[in-house]
Parts: sequence; C-alpha cells; structure tokens
Amino acid sequence: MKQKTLVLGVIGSDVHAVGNRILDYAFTHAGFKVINIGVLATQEEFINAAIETNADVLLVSSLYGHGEMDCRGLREKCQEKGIGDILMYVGGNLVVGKQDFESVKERFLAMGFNRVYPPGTMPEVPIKDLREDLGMSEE
Amino acid sequence: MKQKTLVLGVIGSDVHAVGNRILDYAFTHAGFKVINIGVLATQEEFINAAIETNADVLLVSSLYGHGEMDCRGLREKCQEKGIGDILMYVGGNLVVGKQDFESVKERFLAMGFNRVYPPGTMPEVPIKDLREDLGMSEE
Amino acid sequence: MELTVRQMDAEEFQRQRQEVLGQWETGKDVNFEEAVAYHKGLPKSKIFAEKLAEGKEKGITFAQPRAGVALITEHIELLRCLQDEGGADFLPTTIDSYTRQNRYTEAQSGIEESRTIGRSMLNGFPAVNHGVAACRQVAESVQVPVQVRHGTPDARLLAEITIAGGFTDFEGGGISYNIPYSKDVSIESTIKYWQYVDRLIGLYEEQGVKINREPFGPLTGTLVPPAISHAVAVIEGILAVAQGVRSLTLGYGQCGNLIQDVAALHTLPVLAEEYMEKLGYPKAMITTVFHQWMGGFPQDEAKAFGVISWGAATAALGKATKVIVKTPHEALGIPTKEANAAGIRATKQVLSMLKDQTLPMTEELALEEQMILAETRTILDRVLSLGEGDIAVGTVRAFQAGVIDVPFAPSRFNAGKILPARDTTGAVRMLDFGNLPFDETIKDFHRERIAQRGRDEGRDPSFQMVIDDIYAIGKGMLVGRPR
Amino acid sequence: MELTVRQMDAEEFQRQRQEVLGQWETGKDVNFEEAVAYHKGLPKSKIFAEKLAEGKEKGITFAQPRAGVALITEHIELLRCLQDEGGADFLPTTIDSYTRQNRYTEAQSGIEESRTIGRSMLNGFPAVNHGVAACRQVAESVQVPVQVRHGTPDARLLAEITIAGGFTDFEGGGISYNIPYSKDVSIESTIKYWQYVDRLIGLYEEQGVKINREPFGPLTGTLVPPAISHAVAVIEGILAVAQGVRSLTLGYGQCGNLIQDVAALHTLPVLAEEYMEKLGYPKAMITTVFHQWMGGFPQDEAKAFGVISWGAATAALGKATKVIVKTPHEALGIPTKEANAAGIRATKQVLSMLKDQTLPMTEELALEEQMILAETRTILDRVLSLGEGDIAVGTVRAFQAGVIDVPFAPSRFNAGKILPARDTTGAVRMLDFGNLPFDETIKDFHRERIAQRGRDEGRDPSFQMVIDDIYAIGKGMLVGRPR
Repeated sequence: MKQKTLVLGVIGSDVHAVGNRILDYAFTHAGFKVINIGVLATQEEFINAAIETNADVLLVSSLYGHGEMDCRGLREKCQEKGIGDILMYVGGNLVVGKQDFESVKERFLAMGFNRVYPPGTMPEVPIKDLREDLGMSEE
Repeated sequence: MKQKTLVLGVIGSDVHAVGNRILDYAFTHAGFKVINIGVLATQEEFINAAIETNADVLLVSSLYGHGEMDCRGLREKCQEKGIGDILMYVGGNLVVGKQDFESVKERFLAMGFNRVYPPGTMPEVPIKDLREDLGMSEE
Repeated sequence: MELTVRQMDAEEFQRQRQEVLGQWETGKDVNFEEAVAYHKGLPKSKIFAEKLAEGKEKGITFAQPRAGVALITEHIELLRCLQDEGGADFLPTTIDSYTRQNRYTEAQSGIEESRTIGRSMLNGFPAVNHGVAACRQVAESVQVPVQVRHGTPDARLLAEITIAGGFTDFEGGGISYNIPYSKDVSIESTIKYWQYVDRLIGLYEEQGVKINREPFGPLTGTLVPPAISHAVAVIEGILAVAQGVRSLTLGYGQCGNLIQDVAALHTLPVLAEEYMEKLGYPKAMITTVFHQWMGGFPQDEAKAFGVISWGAATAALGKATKVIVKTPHEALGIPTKEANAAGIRATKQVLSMLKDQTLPMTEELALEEQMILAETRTILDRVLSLGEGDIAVGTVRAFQAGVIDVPFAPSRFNAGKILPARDTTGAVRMLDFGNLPFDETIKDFHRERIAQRGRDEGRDPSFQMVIDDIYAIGKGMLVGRPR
Repeated sequence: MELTVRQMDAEEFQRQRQEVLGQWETGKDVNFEEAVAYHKGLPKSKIFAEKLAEGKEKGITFAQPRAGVALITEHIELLRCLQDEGGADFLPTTIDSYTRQNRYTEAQSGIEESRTIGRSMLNGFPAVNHGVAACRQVAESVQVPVQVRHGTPDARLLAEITIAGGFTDFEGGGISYNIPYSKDVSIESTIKYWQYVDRLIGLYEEQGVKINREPFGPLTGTLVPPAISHAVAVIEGILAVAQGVRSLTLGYGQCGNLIQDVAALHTLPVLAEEYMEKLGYPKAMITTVFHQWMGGFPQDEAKAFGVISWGAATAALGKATKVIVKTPHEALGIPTKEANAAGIRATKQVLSMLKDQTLPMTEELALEEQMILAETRTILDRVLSLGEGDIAVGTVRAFQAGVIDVPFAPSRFNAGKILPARDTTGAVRMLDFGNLPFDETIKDFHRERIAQRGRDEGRDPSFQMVIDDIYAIGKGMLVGRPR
C-alpha cells in the first residue's frame, strides 16, 4: 500500500514547537510521510506544501488561542486551488479561554475540518482516525 | 466596673481543646473572669457553672459538626433553671458539611443564641460584641 | 486485672469479651472463627499489611483520605468517589463522635435523623450500630484495603465489630486515643482497653489473619514536638506487639519545617525497632504514616491546596509509607466528597512528581535526627525506669510525673505543663520544658533556637508566641510573627 | 550597522528611532522627555527595580502571574482581580501573539472583533495598537509595578510605547525572544533589535529612571538543561548592561528536580556577576525569577494545584526573588481571571509557609552547582573566544556552530542537535551533546546519569525517553517511565 503523505504545521503566529516535534516523530514512526512546515505556518504554506507533495491530509496545530481566526477560510482556499477534498484535521488549544469543547468542535467542523481534537490528545488518537479515514488496514 | 463572668466550654462529645485554651487566654487577657469547663461539656455543666458563678454569658464552642444536635434545648433548660435571660454565644464548625453560614446562623438564632460565629473567627470579634452586649465601655 | 505490659490472660480476655459483646445488640453477630475464615478469603489487594509491605519495599508513598457519613449507602458512595475520582490508595472509615464516646443510643438517633432529614447528621460512620454485615458490605464495595479511623478511648466493641466486618487496619492506642480525645478517662484504663484490642488482633494473627495497627501519631495535632509523639508511638507499638500485633504503622503529624519533618520520619521506625529489640520482642513490620498539616487551615480553597501540596511534598521527600490527606474544605468542617477527592488528587500529583527524589542528608538534617533520637530515648528510658522495666506501668507514672506531656490536650491525666513554640525556621521547639527529663544539652539546644526567634522578632519568648503560631497558618504563615 | 557588543551610536539610535516610531500610528505619541518626567513622578511602590531590590535584601520571594486580554477595560479588570483576589506582588501585561510578530493590522482586527463579539479574541493585550495613554491608564489602575511580558523578536516599538506608557519592567532578549519564538529571524538581527531596547532603557537610566530588564529564562520551557539557559541569560545580561541597563532579573524555568532547580537558582547570579566583572562592566542589580513548570500540565485542577504548589515550594527553598505563577487552567489554554488568582493564592500560601526555610547545602547540591558552573563557563568561554572577545559576535557564531543549542526550538538559526532527557531522579541531563563544547568529565557525568536511568528502566536511552518525559507530567509523573 502506498505511503500516505501528511502536511504538518502550526498555523498563524503560533511558535509552539515542542508538540510539532513530537507529532512529526509519532506520525513518521506510524508509517506516514510527514511534510513538516513547522511553526508560524500560513494557510498558503499549508496549501502549497500539499499541492507540491500531493498530500492526503493537512494536520493543523494551534496552541495559542488564535486558532479560530487563523483557520477561517482554509477550506475555501483549498477549493480554489483544486484540493477541496483534502482531509483537514485540527487540534490544540483552539480558542482563547476555557470554553466547552463540544461548541468549539462544532465551530471547527462548520469551517470544514474533518476532525477536531481537544488539548492533551495523544498522537495515537489522530493516527487511528487517519487509518480509518484513509481506508488503511490496521498494521 | 464589676468584672464580667463567662462560662466557656466545648459542648457535646467534642474534644477540640486547642481553641478552648486560646479563648481562655484571650478572654482572660481582655479582662473577663473565665470559668472554663473544658471539652466534652454537657448542657447541664454549662448551666450549673453559670448558676454557681452567677455568670453573665455562656460561650459555647463546637468544632466537630454535631453542634446543632448538642445545642438544641439549651435556652429552654436555662429558662427552667431560672437563668433564662443569660447571654448565649456559639461559634465554630457548627454543622456537618459545607453549608451556607447565613442559614446556619438563622437556625442557631432561632434556638435562642444571641450571637453566632463562623469558623475562623478571631477572639477579638466576640470580645468586642461582649463589651457591646454587656454595656461595657471600651478600654 | 493489674496493669502490666505482659500478654493478657486468655481467661481475662474471654471474660471481658462477654461483657464487651453485650454492650450493644450488634455485638452478638461477632463470630471469631467465622471472621477468621472470612479474612482468609480476602485477596491480598484488600489487605492493608500486604499493600503496606509492598509500598515499603518499593519506596512508594500511598495516599489515604479521612471520610465517614451516617448511612451505609451514602458511606459506600463516598468511599467509591474517593477511590474512583480521587485515586485513594487506601480508604478509611471514619467513626462518628458519639460512637467514639460509646454513646450508641445517641448515634442511633443520629442515624434516624439523618434518614429523615436526607443529610448526614453525624460526623462519621457509626459502625457499631450498623454492625458486622454492614461493615462487610462497605469493605466489599471497594477495591482497596479499608481502615477504621476514630478517636475512641474504649474501642473494644468497635474493634470486635469492624474487624469481624472485614476491615484490615485499626487506628488508635491507649495513649493517643485517650489524651487528645477525653477529659476524665485514666490512662491505666485506656491502656487496658487497648490491650484488649491488640490481643484481639494478636488472636487473628495467630490464625494467620493480618490486621495492621496504627497508633495515632499527631496527638493533639498542634505544635507537638516530635520527641513526644515519637515516645508515645513507640510505647503504643510495644504495647501492641506485646499482645501479638505483627504489623504496625507509626504516625507523625507535619510540623511544617521540612528538615524537622523529614528527620522525624527517618527516626520513627529506627526508635521503634531499637526499643522492641532491646525489650526482646519479635520483629514486627513497621511502616510510617505522615499526617498533612493538622492545625488550622486557610478558608480559601486555593490556599488550602497549597498547604495540602506542601504536606504531600514533605511526605514524598521523607519517604513516608502513607500520607493522610486533608481537603480544600478543611477550614469549613466536614468536606464534600468532591473536595475530598480533589485533595487526594493534588496530593498524588505531588507524590508522583517527587517519587524518585529524596531529601539528601545534610548537617542540619543529621543534627535534627540526632536531637529527636536523644530526646525520645531520654523520655523512653525514664518511662522504663519509672515502670521498673514494665512500659505499661511506666507510662501511667510518666504521665503523672509529666515525663510525657502532650501540649493542648483535654485530658486531666496529662500534666499540661510544657509549652511548645516555633523557632525562626518554623521547627517546633520547647519554650517551657515542664517536667520533661531532658538534660542541659537538649535544653540548651531548644533555648538557643527559641532565643534566636526572640531576637529576630525583637520580643521576649512568651505564650503570645504560641498563640501567634497557632493562628499563623490561617494567615498563610508558619511562624506567627508579631504584627 | 556592524554587530558588536559595544554601546550603540547615538546617531544610529536616533536614525532607527525615527523608523521605529513610524511603524504604527501610535508611535507618534512617544515623547522621551515627557516620559522621563512621568516616570520620575511614580511612587517607589510602582517601580519594579525598587521593589525587587527590597525583596532581594529581605530574602522574600514575590509572586507574579501572566495575564493579558484584548480590550483596555477588561484588561484593567483582569489585573485588578489578580491584585485584589490573587494578592499578586507584581503584575504583568502579556502581549498578544499578533503584536509579537509586529502584525498590528491583524491585532487591530482582533481588537475590533473582540469588541463586537464581547470576549477576547486575542491571547494578550495589544499594547502598540492601544498606545501610550492606554498603557498609562493600565499602569495607573493598579497599586503594584507592571511588567511587559511577550515573546517579540523585534520589540523596539513595543518597548518605546510601553515604557513611555509607565511600565517599569520589560521582558525578553535577542536570543530568548528569538530562538523559542521565531522561525526565520536571524540572531544577528534580533540582537540588534534588543540592543535598541536596552539602549533605550539605558537612556532612561541616564535620566535617573529605573527600568528593570528580564531576559526570558525558560527558553522553550521543555527539558532545557540549566547550563544552556544560564549561558543565554548571562549573555543577554551582558548585552543589556553594555547598553546601559542597570537592573536585571535573570530567569530559570523549573526542571522539577529540587536539587537541580535550587542549584540553578544559586548559580545564576554568581555566573552573571562573574562574567560582568571579568568583562569590565559596572555592577548591575541582579535578581532571579523562577518559572513554575513550563511543560504540559494535568487537565484536572486539583492536580494542577499540586504542580503549581511544588513550583512555589522550589522557588521558596531556592530563594528566587520572584516566581512566575501558572494557573489551574493551564492545560486548557488561557485561564479565567478567577483561576489565575487562585494559582497566585496557592503559590503565595506555600511561599509564606516556607519563607523562613532554605534547602541546606548538601554534597548533592554542591555537585549540582559545580556542574552547572563548569558547563556554563565552558559555553561562555567558547562564545567569547569565537567572538574574539565580543560576546555579541560570539553568540551568532556559537549558534551557527551549535556551541549554544536550545532543545525543541522552532528557529532555523538554532542547531537543534542536542537531545535532553531526565535522569532517574528527574534532573535534566543530555542524551546527545550535539556540538556543545563539553569536556569528557562533564560528558561522563551526563552519560553516567542517563545510563543509570536506562538500567533502572531496563531499556537503552533513546528519543522515546524524551517523548515519555514530555508526556509524563500530564500523567502525574516527572520521569517518563516505560508503560
């Protein structure tokens, strides 16, 4: 089975690098090809990297609370660039302040994300979801 | 001015002795004559001590949560013994569990106590109240 | 029966047993042989002594809350919450204050009123009134060992019922559950009551049933110098072992100064083992329990979490086998089960973070240990000489003479002459030695430390320092500095 | 302008100033002479350097939270809550992430959207957009000194506005606010940006206005070995002093092992003073700041209180001048003001209880101090030799060569070759030294400690240990043991 390609990055003006390193390691270790665009990544960088590498998924992290503003319009921009069907996952501390996660999740699903993860999610969770969403058999 | 006499004790099956020692010291230091009947004091012991010493006030402590049961009927017993008008103060952890102090206070006022103090009250507070209730001038 | 440390007569024990089991109607349900069989069916994970031995070997510090309410269903719900939401390693069943004074009729009214009113009118679980089957129901409802915690001078019936009821650990002792818990009960009589309890456990041990015993370390919980609580703990340990107890957890209440607290935890089992060997008793399994701050608590929950966490840190750095946990509601009386569980979680977080760390030996720690050892030995040796070798007899005479003297105790059998106060680093020292049999070296050590505080505060040491120390923690301080 | 540690030309400073004040429209409201006069009118109690000096002398540890929201009124309300409900000794104004990247247009949208929607859409206070008068309004609304905390590589305009705006302390530095906070900005350029900030403060100092500077100690906040953050702190201190800064708070982020953390707090000012003297700079007032645990936090609030309290205990035992406080909401993102105040209260409770206690010197502590001193000196000496005596030039070359290397940093100007991991007691050691210029004695010390952990866990040291360590605290552990 062909190796699946993920574009991994921390969106917006966010500089949280530790989790990015861990996710890079965990997804690579789980058999994915990881294109890591690092922190301070713009929507354009995500999309360009996805087009260049023919990626299957955008994995968007946001740890600093501005995720709602930074992620808006990402699905629409993907559609404009012809990759409208790409899987989009997002996770982290997505909003400012303590808010009910269910309402946060709904907002991000409405923006066109396929999966939304709360703070403290272990890498095993999105890895399992990726295998399911990409139709990969369990190893 | 005549020295006022207080009967001090910890009511019921309560053995908390530290605060009792402190109150004894503080009230004595403030110029009152303190008849300290100590811990594990029954209603009868309070009343007998008050009659014997012609006391002005009963100072009832309860730290263990059974205060509501232990204090019931004390005013009525005082009346039976002819000291129905004696001032009665109560303070401490009066009930089991975290309850709104205002409702606790109301219950104890309804039982005939003149003053009710929450946990953590410093001795200065009842001392000031005693001077007021006993019509003593400030030193 | 004359007071002696020696093992109770079988005949005397049986005579008392008839009487004790007749004190309340639930006593008739106690059947020793059936209870032994019941205990033998328990898995190791439910037996206190087994889990303590495991923790001692691995250097783990376990967390245990205090908790008890009037009715069985609510009590079980409470314990399950502490186990599941709090992660308690051991569970308690705290007994109500009427039962502690053997007032079973009043406890019964408390049960009935609690049923009517829909909330607990008792500050604990009235185990005697509920009886053997109810106790087993409690112990069977949880996955960890359960201990009886109380403060009962005469706990003979309570022990019969709760141990037959499947509890595997019993707190208390003839001194530690008398002096801080009663006013008019003689030490001689409570030592005898507790020899009964210890002999009962000895009988279980002889049948292969492990029941752990835990003398109550903190005594009055307020400025108790370590040498005094250590002396009491060692005496109660010896009294228990003499009756056949084989597994003991010795306790100590946090004073607040890290060095002193760690020194106290280190020296406690050393002293117990030393005196047991010296007096020729078989080696018991000795573990330690550290009580988080027993004095006044700040009312604010965040501040209370600070006090709780500092207690947890000290327990971990001193490698206590177990820590008794306070709750963020401490200042307000009996906590909700959620607050109780939160106290355990904060504690366990700190215990986990520090589990691989210890306080290394330093000059100060060595000095503190040396002082505690010297002071405790001085007291114990005088107790033994007063008793002409019999530690039970010696104890009664020692209290009479003020050779053992517990600060702030309600009992009239306690001299009440010593006056403790903190030194400038928060360690508990003695301002007045009363009749403690200390030599001048020890006294000079205390005097020098207290004088240093006086100089730092620009005042002469006095009872006002003691009062300031007692109120200090509620204001966020350890040492009560002048305002 | 060529990179050098020497004081900026007056001409060059004025040239840049024109440019900087023109970067956003609020720049025009900055008037240096008027700002000097404003600062001279402030009471001592509102001036960071004065209160820090007092704390240093008395051995007090102060508590300071982090906090900032988009709108002025709400920000003031937040700070007042932390002062009145939390008891904060110092207040912060945390700047939002758009401003940190100089994206003032996006910050403006954030302000407007926050107004519309009725909750802060920004993770901090956009001080540049709000301008000088608003900053003064903030500083005047509270009774304690206020500091600017951020993470801005080019903070020149932010410094101009906030210092003119009455703030008396400015966090950051050319390394500490670059390497952990940006991806593509060269160290040479951020050192220059921060020389401007330091020179600006030097100009205020020359006019008799005390502004404290605080290099950001914890860097990436994740398994940073003390020698690395110490080397950066000393370099930033020297760069600041060279521009005329006279009051410095050097920072260090809690690693979690008590001995290592106390050793780090003890050695930090020693190293700074040593190198400043060696290089011939005038003596600055140096204080220390300890950051409570900067890594992942447990989601449960009770457990978070445990982590917070342990940080407070370490700060107190190590006698830091100031501690930066986390909140019980840490794992969930930006806290409510109530949670933030609760974190301060828990911290202050522990600080008060421990204010008269220190960790006494032990063999282990002495060894730890000796290692941190030796490692930091090795790095700093190599930096100076790479820079041919110029520490600014040497720093750029040191990062190129991996002589300074910050773990988990996003910057492409950082080598990223070293790999830290905890040893078996939780102290941070090095698994891979990258190009750090350590001799074999130092390397053997680290190797031996890591190998010990490997033996304890029955596995070979690897990146999996590092991952386990990062996730450990969320699970209540310091050392990430294999499952």
